[in-house]
Formats: sequence, structure tokens, C-alpha cells
Amino acid sequence: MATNKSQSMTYSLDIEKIRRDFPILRREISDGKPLVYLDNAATSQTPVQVIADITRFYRDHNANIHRGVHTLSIEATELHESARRKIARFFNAPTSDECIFTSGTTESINLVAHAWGRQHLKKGDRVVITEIEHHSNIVPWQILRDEVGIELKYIPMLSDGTLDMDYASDLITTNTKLVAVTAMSNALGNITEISAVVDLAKKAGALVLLDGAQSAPHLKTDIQQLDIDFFACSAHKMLGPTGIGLLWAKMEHLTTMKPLMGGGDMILTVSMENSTWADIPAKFEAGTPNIAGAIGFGAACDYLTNVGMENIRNHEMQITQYAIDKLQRIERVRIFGPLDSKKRGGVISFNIEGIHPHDVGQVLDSDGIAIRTGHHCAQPIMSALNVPATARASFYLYNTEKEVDKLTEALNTVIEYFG
Amino acid sequence: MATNKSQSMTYSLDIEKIRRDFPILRREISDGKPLVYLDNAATSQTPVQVIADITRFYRDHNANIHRGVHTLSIEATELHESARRKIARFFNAPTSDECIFTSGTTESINLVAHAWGRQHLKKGDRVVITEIEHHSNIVPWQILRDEVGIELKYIPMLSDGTLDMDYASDLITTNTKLVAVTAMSNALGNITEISAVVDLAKKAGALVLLDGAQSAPHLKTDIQQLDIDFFACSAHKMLGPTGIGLLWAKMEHLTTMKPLMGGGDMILTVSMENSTWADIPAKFEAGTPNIAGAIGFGAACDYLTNVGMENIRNHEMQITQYAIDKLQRIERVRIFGPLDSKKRGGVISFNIEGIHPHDVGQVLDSDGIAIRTGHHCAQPIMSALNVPATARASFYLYNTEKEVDKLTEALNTVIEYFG
Amino acid sequence: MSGTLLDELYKEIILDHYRQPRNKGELVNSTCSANGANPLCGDEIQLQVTLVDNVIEQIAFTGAGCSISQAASSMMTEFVQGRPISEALVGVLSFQEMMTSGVPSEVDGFDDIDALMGVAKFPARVKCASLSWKTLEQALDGNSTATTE
Amino acid sequence: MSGTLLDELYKEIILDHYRQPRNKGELVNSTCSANGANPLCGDEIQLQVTLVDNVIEQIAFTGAGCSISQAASSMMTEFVQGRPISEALVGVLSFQEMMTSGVPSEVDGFDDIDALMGVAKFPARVKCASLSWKTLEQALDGNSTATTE
Ligand SMILES: Cc1ncc(COP(=O)(O)O)c(C=O)c1O
Ligand SMILES: Cc1ncc(COP(=O)(O)O)c(C=O)c1O
Repeated sequence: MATNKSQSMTYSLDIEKIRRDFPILRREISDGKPLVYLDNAATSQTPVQVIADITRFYRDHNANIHRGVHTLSIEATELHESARRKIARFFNAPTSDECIFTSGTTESINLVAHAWGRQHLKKGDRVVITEIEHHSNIVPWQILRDEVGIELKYIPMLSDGTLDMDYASDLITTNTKLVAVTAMSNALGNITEISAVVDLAKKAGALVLLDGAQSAPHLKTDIQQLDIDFFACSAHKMLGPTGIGLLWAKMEHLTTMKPLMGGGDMILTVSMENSTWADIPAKFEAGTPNIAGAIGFGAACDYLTNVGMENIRNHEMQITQYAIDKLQRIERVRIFGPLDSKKRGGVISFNIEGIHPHDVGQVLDSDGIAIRTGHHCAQPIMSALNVPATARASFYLYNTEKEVDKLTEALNTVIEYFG
Repeated sequence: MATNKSQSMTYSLDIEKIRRDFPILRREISDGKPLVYLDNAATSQTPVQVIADITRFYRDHNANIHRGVHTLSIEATELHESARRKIARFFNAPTSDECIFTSGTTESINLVAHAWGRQHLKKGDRVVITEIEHHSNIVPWQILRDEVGIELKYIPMLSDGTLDMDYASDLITTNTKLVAVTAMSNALGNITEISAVVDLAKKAGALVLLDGAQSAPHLKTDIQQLDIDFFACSAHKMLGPTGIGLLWAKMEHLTTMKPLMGGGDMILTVSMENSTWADIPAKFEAGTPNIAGAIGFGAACDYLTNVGMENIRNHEMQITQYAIDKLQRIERVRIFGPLDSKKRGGVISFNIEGIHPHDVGQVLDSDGIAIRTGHHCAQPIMSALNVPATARASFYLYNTEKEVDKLTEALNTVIEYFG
Repeated sequence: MSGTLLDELYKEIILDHYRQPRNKGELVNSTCSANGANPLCGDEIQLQVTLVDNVIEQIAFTGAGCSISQAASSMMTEFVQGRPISEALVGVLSFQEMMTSGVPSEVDGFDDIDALMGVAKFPARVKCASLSWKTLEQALDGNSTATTE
Repeated sequence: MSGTLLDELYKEIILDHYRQPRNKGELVNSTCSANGANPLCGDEIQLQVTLVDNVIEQIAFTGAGCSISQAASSMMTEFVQGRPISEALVGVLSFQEMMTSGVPSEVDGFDDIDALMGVAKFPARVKCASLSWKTLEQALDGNSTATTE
């Protein structure tokens, strides 16, 4: 008890209290094993506060937004727009008008590729991404390459998954128009040195897109301080609902971007001959939006702010270091990425020599432990590491060291089982 | 009492029982006026069954889908895919693989314009739409016209809002590649004679896209029987959640369509050089989908099936005819669209001579009555009717004749108030 | 129909301007003009101004719209008529502020106009009340169209 | 670690094939071959077949993957070795059906293979178990690649 207490003193988080906010953590898997959820890099769990705000919308305020004179419509509009303001504040965006709701990171990046890329990039222009990107930040640029003829170049990764910045400075030439990079790798967990990338890009006159899908949930993000041009993230990885995400972009870029979709709410006037676009952000939000989703996203930002992003980061560093240390003590385990928890988020990719990750994940599941196995939508990393797949455990604010103990115990059983 | 009873006997719906499923209908507006929700063409209300399925997902099964070996991920995948099967069954699609989840009708139509249109349409090809379309089925084609140089032609409406089919048969020439038409007007409520349009299109060798945003919630839809090529609708108008909709398309079209978005889940392999697409429907569903939304959409289909689409249609015809008859008795009221409830859904657009719809809507709201006022995202209709805007009351399965009485009473007060 | 809140919006003086709009009509010798539209609700205004030595000698409007937009147009023209451009532009700003804050303005001559302060409680109607002021700004700026969105 | 359900997946006979795969290696004189991949989990198989008079005289595989895909490959090769193409294709179909139904097959010689019937309860693993069969089908069809997705 004494050790437990002193241990929890080093955090400023009351994990037990936090866990009570997440009903799914009381679930049992197969025959009565309590759920140990270590798949947070894929999606995070949802606190009652977020679920309640979504439910309350449907029970009390549901209406289509904009242009309604009736009470419900005005309430729904206000809830939707106040969510936008919450999200702008959470990321310290200069104005909430620059915050475009999308269905998630994938749509956000595709929107930039379509609406900004097709407008501003021509044959021979260079777009630089990295070898550690998620497929969502690779495929849209490959499509653009094949259609427009841009040059697509990859900053390579070093053996620990960090970026080869020497190589990068050669790649980011003056014909480079955009550098699109993840703030944190979902496959390995390493944190990008964003300021170094931004410096190189600025010197070359290139814009910077930051894929914040993995960083937004775990690291405090200050868009103005980062000095970037585009920022993308998904609510479902940061305690929010599925189907909603953010594209933030500087107003000067949004002004020159053509809308990707046409329809209701994004126009000012429509005649049979012609249409004129509405103001930003409406111009990029055609059709009835995911109203409940936006409200849930705002509620998730509130929850994270209340807990405190620094507290979350400290907790995750501590638990990640604890996990790395324990995993290293298991003989056949190989950990990918940097071993210093300061250089990574709460994501640990690993393999057990001679046992396929699929089998590892399967046996862990029978103990109630949820990890992800596979290529994590980052096949270029798998090629670079020369492995077909990895097992990945990823943590969040509600995970405990006791859960890490369960993981390592179970891994020992896996090794016994498959020999 | 006796009349009440015999009246409710003519429906096969137990409206009072249905109303208990919709918690928002117990809400009060401003100072204690019970909500009379007559804005169903904008969005429908959400029954507890749908809310509960969404909540249950977040409380018990939340995980990212596909590729997960752990229990939650397998459960979430199964819930997501079983929703797809429910929706396919609801619309009698030949196979659920042809059902693509989108964020709503607007995205569905834009997806066809981008992914099919850009692939198959060239300068001079004709796309025929109608003057009664929602902006979502106008603007995407205007964008395509401006980019590709297609010819965009409109089937005009007659004075009662029905389509001029003689004119249509001249418009749908052999260089017409697509006829995109709404199954029911959201502004006037008239029901399109789809089979006549399909016949003309087939004769010309054109494909048919049906905008089912308004018809799907209210009329039984049998995709196979309609003999169309594309079908679009939104869950939020048919008792489901916001942020989710359907694009159904024939497999032969889906096969030739390029994906609009690149990212996770829509690829089979990604290397730095190239990517290969996954199978359909995954190819069109990049990124983490709106999992809770899809589940809620499936639950809404279940709810509608349980009540019975024929019962809903009968109820709506009855209440609409009742409303038309009562409204006609108010001297200065002008009703737009056909006066026969068989030719229209439960949507009534009207104006009071000399009083602006905005003022009508405002005064009604102070009595708890929610109607919509404005151009209803259908400006070409407003131009054709030569009105700047209309007031619109729209009904659904939970509305009662007593609510219609409240509407007409309140309209009389409006007339007194503004004189 | 419930009183209180609704009566705050439709004050008697507003309905009066709506029923008997001042300065409605066309000018023969205007020196500048602008058209304004609020396409989402269908409000429209055509504004004509006769400027003499930077003073609004005459002003008139035509158009159609809801009671709020009509009454606001009538009140606006009454206020600016005979005032120098500089005072008219103070009116534009003060009106904007009143729509945001819901607090009556201190501006001299805003007496009737202050009755519109209740509109601030009805976000969907703020555009209706603001249209004529925005159009005035455009006319004085030498532009010819204004939209509120 | 809980037994029951997991032991249904990893039956002793499966682990045996996984640890001592039969027919693993390369053929010198193959008449047809195919590569299979399950990119999402990283399973890979290279399959070589020597056909003589429409009979599978010899078969061998290399590759890497999880225990299920490895064991399934081993069992598949053991089953088809020495059988005519027609019987091998019946095997392909029967295996597919077993994966859908979860019911053991009636096919003669499926004894070991029937142990894989538990896989049907683990939807994420069905692709692992099916890869070698799909690749066999491709090889016999004269194609050179197979993917399961
Ligand atoms: C006929 C019609 N088409 C399309 C739409 C657009 O639907 P959504 O806003 O859900 O994308 C609507 C919604 O108002 C509609 O009524
Ligand atoms: C780094 C990174 N980028 C992008 C994405 C895509 O996010 P979504 O699937 O929510 O669109 C992910 C999600 O796995 C990610 O980890």
C-alpha cells in the first residue's frame, strides 16, 4: 500500500478516478478477464462526459444547424459552433474560423492534397514527406504525383526510427512547396523534431503540414507556436467520437483553396448558371455536418484540458519507461524505436523472436489484453525495419503500471506456449 | 374521445407509443410550450433505440475496426459490418459490398461526381438534373461542368413543382451520360415519377443517380426494382445519427471508379513507389470510419422496419392531407406544390400573403412550433416560384393531427399579430 | 402565443416602422447607391443616397424582407438623413456593437434604433437587422453590393 | 492465460505442424508455382508444384507467417500431395466452406486439417488459414500471385 501510494504521488493524475470515467474499462473479455486496453494509438476510449454530451444532444437539442429560426436549430447551431471554439482554443488556433471540421485526419490531409495541392502544385514541384508516415499521409500525395506530376520525396528514417535530418536538408530544396510530416509515428512512437523540419521548410520557402493524429491526444499542441501552415487530427484518438476530425489551416491558404465538395451550407447563392461560395469555414463544410460528432469532439477537448495535457504527458512518459524497462528484461523481445521515453509517445512496437505478432496478439487477447499487430498502416516503416509486422502496445491516461505488469506476464506465457 | 379513438383506428400506427421512443418530444420551448417539431425534412429526431446503440458501442465495444486480433476490435468490426448488411437489406441492395458509407448525401453525390464523373465524362457529355434539386445535387455538377466542360441541363418544373416530362424527353439525348434526380423535393414535397425518368435515361443509354435524401425516410425504397445506378441518402433524416450516409452503386460502376481519398484501410499494399487499392467497399472508405454512426444508421433502419414503411407512408399521407385541407381554409395562405397528398411526401411549403416567412417562423417558435423558413437549399425552385423564401412544415411518423391544429391556430395568431 | 420574449423582438415601435416605413421609395438624383442581399432568408434592399459636401442630404430604400429587416432599414435611413458621412459610419459601428452586446447604444439619435437591441437575443435575426447598415457602408465606400453571411 | 477458447484455435496438432512443417523447402523441377501474401498481417508464402498427368506429384512451400498460416500450409501440402488436380480443388472449396461454417469437413484425408475448424471462430485469423489454399488455386490456375483481403 505504501509503495502504491508513493508511486501515485509522483503523478499529478488520480488514475483510479479517471478510470471511473471510462465505462468500458470495467468490461471483461472472454471468461472474466478484465479488459487491459493497450490499443490507444488505433483509437482511444470514450469518457462518460463525452458520451453524455452526445446523448444530450440527441435527447434535447437535435436539429439541423444554420439558418433555422426555431429554438432547437439555434441551440444546435450554438452547440456546434461552441465546439469549434473549444477546439480552436485547445490547439491555440488564432481564430476558430480557420478550424474546418472533417471526418478525420485522413479526410483532412486529402482535403489539403485536393483543394490546396491541385490549386497550387504543378509538374516538377516537390512535396517532401517521410518514411515514417501513416498511409494517410502517403497515398494522397502519391495520387497527386500520378495526376499532376509532382515529385514525391521521402525523408528516410534512421535505425531507431528518428528522421535523417542531414538527408532532409538536402531533400528540402527550393522547388519544394510542401513538407508534410507526422508529429509522432503511430508505428514506433517517436516524436518528430518539428522545429527542425519547420526551419528547413521555411528556408526553402515551403509550407508545412503537420499530421497530428498521434500527437494531438498526448502532447500539448500550440498551433501558433509551431509556426506551421496545416494541421490535421482525429477526435477518436483523443477521447472523442468517431467520424469527426480537424483541418486547421492559415486563413491565407484557406482563401485560395477551392472547396472539394459542393452542396448545402457551403454556398452563398446558387442559380442554374452559377454558384458563389460561402465564407470560410462554411465553404469547406458542404452538407449537414456531423453535429453530434463535433459536440463530442469539443467535450473531449474539455476533458483533456481538465486533466491537463502536461499531466497526461508525464504519466505516459513514466508508464512507457516502466514498460520499456520491463520488456527489455524479457530475453527474446526486440523493441523498435528509441528507448528513451522522452523521445517517444506512449507507443511501443516490439516483436518476440520466432513468434509471429499475430500469435502474440491472439494469446494476449485471451488474457483480456488488447494490443494491435500488423503493419499499423505504415508499410514503409516495416520495409525499413525489414519485418513483416510488429506487435504494438500503446498507452493513454487511464493505463496503469499494473496493466504493464499483466502485459509482460502474458508475454512470458506466450513464449512458453509457442516455445 | 370517441372520435379520437376512431381516428387513431384508421392508422396502423400507435403514435403515442412511438412518441414515447423520442425523448426530445417531451421537451418544452421558451416558457413551457411543448415542442411541436415540424422540421423533419431538415433532420429527423432520434429514438432511444438508436441513441442506446450508439451509447452501447462507446461503453462496451469501442475499438478501431479491421485488422485487429483483439476482442473489442473484432466486435466493433462485426457491429460495423452488420450495420452495412442491415442497410443493404433495408434498401434491397443486391449485396452489401455495394453499400459505401459516406458522411451523408452531399458526400455521396460529390463522390459520384469526382470518382465516376472525372473518370467517365468528357467535354460535351451531357448531365441532366432538374430545377427542383437540392443544392447538393446541383453544385457538384456545376463544379464538374467548369472543370471538365460537360453540358449541364435542367429539367424544368411545372407550376405545381412536378417535372416537365415532355421537356425532359427532349433534354435526355444520346450524348446524355447521367440523369441525376431527386426522388422527392425537400422544398415542395412532390414525389418524382422515377420510373418515367429511368425509362428516358435507359433509352438514351444514360445512367441514373437518385437523390434519396428525402424519399428514403418516408417511402419504401427497393433499389433493385428501381433499376437505377447510384443511390444517395443521409441517416440523420431517417431517425439515424448525423455524419453518416450511404452511397449505393452498381458493382460495375464501383469497379471502374477511382477512390477519392487515399489513406488507411483503402489500400492493399503501400510502398514508397506505389500503392494498390483494396477491394470494394474498402477502396472508397479511407481512414477510420464513423463506426458509431454506421451502427446508429443500422439501428435506425431496424426501427423503421419494425414500424413498417407502408404504415409510415399511410400516416404521413393522412396527416399531410389533413394539414393541406386546414391550411387552405386560412385565407391568406398560399400552398406550393401539388395539393393531392398522394403526389407528395409530408412536406408543405407555404406563405402567408404580406408576411415574411421569417416572421412566421419566429412567432411559431414562441409557441413551441418548429418549422423551417428560407430557400431550403433549393434556390432555383424559389426563382421558379418567384418567391424569396417559403415557410415549410414537414411531418414524420411521430406527428399528430393535434399538432397540425396547433400549427394552424398559431398561423391565425401570426396574421393577427402582423395584420 | 407567448408574450415576453417575442415582444422584446417585435417592439411596438419596430412594427410601426415595418407597417409605415420611412424613406421607402426611389431618389431621382442619387449620388451613390448599393444593393444588399441576405440570400439565405431572401431579404433584399436597394439603397440610394444623395451626398452633398459629405452630408447625406437624402436617402431612400426599396426592397423586400422580414419585418426586422424592413423596420431596421426604415430606422437607419431616418437616423442618417441629414448627417455627415462620419456620423453615419459611427452609426454603422454602434449598431454592429449593439447586435453583439445586446446593450442599447449611447449614440445620439439612436432612440428608435435602440428598440432593435432585443434582436441580439435571436442570433438568426441579427443578419436581418444588420443588412441595411452593411449596405449603407458599401454605398458610402463606393461599392455596389453587400451580402450578409 | 485462459485455456478453452484459445486451445480450440491452437490445437496440439496445429502447433505440431507449425513447429515441424511438412514439405517446407524448394523444388528443383516444379511445373507451376505461385506466391501468396496477406499484406495486412505480413504472411507470405511461395508455393511450388510438380504436376505429372494432372496429378500433384510434388509440392513444397517457403515463406513466413503466423502459426496458423504456417500450419495450414503444411497441412495443405500434405493433403494435396499425390492427388489429382480435381481432388485438390475439392479441397480448396471444402476448406473455404469449413472457414465459413466452422463445421469439420467430410472430405477424405482432411483429418489434420479439420483441426483448423476452430479458426472460424476467430474472424481475424481466417485469412491466415486460407492463404495457402488460395495460393494453391492460383498456382493450379496458372496465375502467379494471390492475395487475401
Ligand atoms: C433532396 C435532398 N438532397 C440532398 C440533401 C443533402 O443532405 P445532407 O445535408 O445530409 O448531405 C438534402 C438535405 O436537406 C435533401 O433534402
Ligand atoms: C499518424 C497518423 N496519421 C493519420 C492517421 C489516420 O487517422 P484516421 O484513420 O482517424 O483518419 C492515423 C491513425 O491511425 C495516424 O496514426
